[in-house]
Amino acid sequence: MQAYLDQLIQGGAFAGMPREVVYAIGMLLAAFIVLSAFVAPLAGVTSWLERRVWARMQSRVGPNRVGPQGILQWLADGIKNLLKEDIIPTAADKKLFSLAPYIVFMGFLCAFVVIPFGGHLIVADLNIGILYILAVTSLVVVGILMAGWASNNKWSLLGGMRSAAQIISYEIPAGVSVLMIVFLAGTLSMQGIIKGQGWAPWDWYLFHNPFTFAGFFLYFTAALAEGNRTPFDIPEAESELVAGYVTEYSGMRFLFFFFAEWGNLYVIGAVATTLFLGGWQVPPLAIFENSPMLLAVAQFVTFFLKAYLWVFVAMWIRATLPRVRVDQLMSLCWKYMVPLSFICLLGTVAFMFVPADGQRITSAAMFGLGVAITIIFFLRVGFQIRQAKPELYFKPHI
Amino acid sequence: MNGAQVGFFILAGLLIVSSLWVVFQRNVVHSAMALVAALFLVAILFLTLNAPMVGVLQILVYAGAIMVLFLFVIMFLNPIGLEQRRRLWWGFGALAGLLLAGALVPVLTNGDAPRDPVVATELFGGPEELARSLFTDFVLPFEIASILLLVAIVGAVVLAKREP
Amino acid sequence: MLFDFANVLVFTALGLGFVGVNLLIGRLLRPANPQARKLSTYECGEPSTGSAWVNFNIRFYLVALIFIIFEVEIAFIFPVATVFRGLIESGEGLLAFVKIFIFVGILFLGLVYSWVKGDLEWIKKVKT
Amino acid sequence: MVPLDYYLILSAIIFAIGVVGVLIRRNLIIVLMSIELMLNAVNLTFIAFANSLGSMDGQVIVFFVMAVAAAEAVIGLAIVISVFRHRQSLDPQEMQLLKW
Amino acid sequence: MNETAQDQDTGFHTEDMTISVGPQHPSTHGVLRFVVKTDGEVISEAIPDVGYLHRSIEKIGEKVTWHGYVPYTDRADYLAAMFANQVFCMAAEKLAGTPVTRRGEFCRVIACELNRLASHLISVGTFGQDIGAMTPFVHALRERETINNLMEEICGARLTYNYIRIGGVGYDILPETCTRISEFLDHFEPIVDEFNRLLTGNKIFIERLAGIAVVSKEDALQYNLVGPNLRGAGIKWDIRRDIPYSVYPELEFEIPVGTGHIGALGDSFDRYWVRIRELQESCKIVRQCLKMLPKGPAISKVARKFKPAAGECYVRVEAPRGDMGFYVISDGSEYPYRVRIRTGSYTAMSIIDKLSKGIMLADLIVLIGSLDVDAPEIDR
Repeated sequence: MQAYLDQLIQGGAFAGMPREVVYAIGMLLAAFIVLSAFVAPLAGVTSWLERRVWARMQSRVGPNRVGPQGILQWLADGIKNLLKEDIIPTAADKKLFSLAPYIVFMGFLCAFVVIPFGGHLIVADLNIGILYILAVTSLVVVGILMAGWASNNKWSLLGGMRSAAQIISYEIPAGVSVLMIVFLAGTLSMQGIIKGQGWAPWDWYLFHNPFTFAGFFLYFTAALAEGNRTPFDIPEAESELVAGYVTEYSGMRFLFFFFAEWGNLYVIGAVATTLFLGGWQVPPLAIFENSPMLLAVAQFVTFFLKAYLWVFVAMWIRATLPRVRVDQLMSLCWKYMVPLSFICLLGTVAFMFVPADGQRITSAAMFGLGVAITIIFFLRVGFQIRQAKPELYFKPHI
Repeated sequence: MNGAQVGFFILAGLLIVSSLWVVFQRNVVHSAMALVAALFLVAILFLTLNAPMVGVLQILVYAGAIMVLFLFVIMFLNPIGLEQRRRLWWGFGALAGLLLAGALVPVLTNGDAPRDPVVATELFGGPEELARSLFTDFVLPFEIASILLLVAIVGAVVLAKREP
Repeated sequence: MLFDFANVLVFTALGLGFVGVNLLIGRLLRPANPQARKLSTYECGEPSTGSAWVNFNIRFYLVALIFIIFEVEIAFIFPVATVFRGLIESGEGLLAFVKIFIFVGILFLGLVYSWVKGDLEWIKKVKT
Repeated sequence: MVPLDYYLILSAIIFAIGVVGVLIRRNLIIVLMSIELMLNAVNLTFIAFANSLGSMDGQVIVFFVMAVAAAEAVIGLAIVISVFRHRQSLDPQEMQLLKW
Repeated sequence: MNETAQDQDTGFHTEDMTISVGPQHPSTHGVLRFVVKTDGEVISEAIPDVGYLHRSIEKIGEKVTWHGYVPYTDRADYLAAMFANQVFCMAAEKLAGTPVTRRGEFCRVIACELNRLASHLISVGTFGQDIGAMTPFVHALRERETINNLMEEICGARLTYNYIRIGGVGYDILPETCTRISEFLDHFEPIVDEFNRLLTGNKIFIERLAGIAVVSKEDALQYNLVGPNLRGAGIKWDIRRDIPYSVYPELEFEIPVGTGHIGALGDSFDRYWVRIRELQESCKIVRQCLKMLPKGPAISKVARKFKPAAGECYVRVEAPRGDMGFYVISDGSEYPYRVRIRTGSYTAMSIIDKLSKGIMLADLIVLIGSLDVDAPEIDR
């Protein structure tokens, strides 16, 4: 982006303006576009889509009134929450109570600085990109703990504690899985990691070796836990803790927590795509050669679809699984995932000594395995769908 | 005074205010939150000093990990309202602080480091440079650090052992 | 590089500003009708018994202690990871691998220790 | 460019604030937090010097300081809990016994 | 030093937190309250506090006629209204010596077992939801909706039926309704398998249930658990079989008991599993009844001014939540002299405190769900 702005300045587009001002305006504009044209609609549509997908899986209809197929439901929800009375309990610590949504939202939004949208579409390709994502997402813990404690409500406190314990614990397997890829890529920059892979699935780090293959699932599981998603949604387990750390929140403040949660789903998908699934890499077709615009669109679509696939998977998981208990959650992390992730890390590092030919054969074999697993999975899903009986009287329309 | 200096003074002012909050807040949780803010600001200062890697690790390790532990322990012990304040101590402390600051400033600013920074290369402060240093000059401390951390775990486990 | 990080600052500011502006707009639009009942703490419809700010038994604070150590460990390995490929190419890979292995191995002992000591159990098995 | 001295003066001030915190507060947790503040002031000095000397050593040292700070926080807080367990107090003045 | 030594014995005590779970809590199954003392998340005490849903159903019985009281019994446990209808009518019939027509008996059994299906579906569905599985809940309610449609066809009501009357049933079951019921059973039996695939076989679900809140055989008897809770503890006791009433002796069905094949005998999973298998058994019973349904009137002639002879009786049936008993005293007048209802959920409340010691807050929810307590039935 800096290069582009420099070009404009050189071209005399902003005559008489100091360079810093141009930069600041450019950055603000970029951030604003990302927030209002991508993040906000994305989080909103994700919330709607989750309800729709969920409803279909449960043979219900789901929100379908506002806009075509109810796609504008999120706007209606937003306006509703905007008009809701903002209640801060008298017993609460008012300062921290009102500060918490800011921190949670800020931590979530900052991740979008380094999330690539395409080959050149990225706000800032930091040379420490992936580490930066780990750092800002860890800030969310502080916000959640703050919300839980400041509410002065027992359910909130329990929820905040659970959430903090869970997020910090799962940060280890997530961090180590990321580390695996950093070893392979030799860079922390998001674009650098993507460039280290190819468009073809067998060039993805996912299929690089058995350890990264396992690492992907470790990462995805840990990310679900960090995002407080089912089956790890114990911090806001509505059947146990009423609403967990957001029990006392209402209106807009409440909304921001969930804004962050739904938006965070995309961050999970995007990071997984960047690290393991080849990011925005598209096949080097002839039509892309002479049309950079088309290339950018293709890259954007590729990346978005790959990332959103995992958002969908997260929804699917949420509709399917019950939730685990706190101690089960913690022992899953510390007794299984942490040791496993370290084994995978050392395995990946050791694998780097394998000569290039061997690596290529392994990738091909892993790709075959991945295809086989996918086929088996879909056969299984098909079996379940065929077994599922149609409704007798009750037919959900649409 | 140019833009960079204005930025620095804003950051420095915020940092001093939040540091004062850490020390003078009555509520421990507020203190901890002020410390989070202070650490965050220090991380930003690191960035302005061409140390992005250290800055991000500062957030990751300090704000994301150490402060969470602090918050846990605060909520564990709930020490609100436990503390007794003594006015005498306050006067003494403030005096000591002023004296120390007065003594430190000349010592620090009298060093013979070049006042104008060496122009940094593109890679300076990046992970690669850091790793090169870590693997060449600081191998032994690197390994010893792991032993230090191991000792810390063992110590914590031993200390926390006597749970009811 | 500073330009890149300035973006982060802008995002931070925008994030804070977005929340702030929305809350401000909300303040103008939403009703404000506080009542003592409404502002009381929610405890499933009963008047709450005491404050939530008690000495809360966080059983996993030990887990938090261990977490910090591992977080620092990860922080140490991250820079190393970026140069590892180069080290392999220059033939120093094995030595570096051994160094990393020792580093990770020593810390792993810590996890094993606390595991053996039973500190990874959330609750000691309750007899039923 | 911001001169080196500015950073050094800033870190001196922060360090002094940390020292004041250690001296006047009668709450072990805040004392520990003040120590973290002091460590950060030192880190800032290191980074500032590293920048002006053009050497990575300062940054690497900060790395180790972080490791030490983490270890310090872990052990320090474990001790705080241990003390609280026996004395129901966080006042450092209560810590007069070498053994109990 | 003495003082510190003493400290060492007691160790570091965190304060117990007193939390009120309910009345407005998502998973207390109605307005039910538990005053829970927790140490962190581990419960040290959970005292049930009942009475939020008290509607004086027993007292009302003294003020309305015998016929007029039947609709009120619906409300005693609105998830299983048919059973309260039946047990009250049985009591009245026993006091007055009124015969019940044979077709009426079969209609009663069909309606009751369909109601049992509906009630158990709610029970296992909400149980899944308590543990965080939303989809099984909606699937269960979807099936229950079909049962409600059938009920509507049978008696015109979906929840509070007022179907069983003194001397028989209010409306005969029409032949086309019979076809629809058997169609539904054809559809429903595989659904149970699907439900098992979706929820029962789930590893997380099993982990959450197995070995939690184990009720020993002795405790089950001591604390007077009834119904699936008792059978879950491995005791084969079912009023339908052991104190037979209506036409149950003519029907063939199994009585599922807890086996402890996952976790311990009498744990939450066993109680849940008994309910699931009772779904299948109820299907079997309804099928048999549909086949055996005799011709004839659905209700015998009963005087409009129903005045049973003075006397008292205690009648019990096997409701979805176990032994439901009505103790009715008649003084020979148009109104019952005294009605007393004994329900399974109320007795189950007593064991909650014992079972909840040392389990976690999340397990308390499992415990409440697995006992299938139902606030209207507790408070009446």
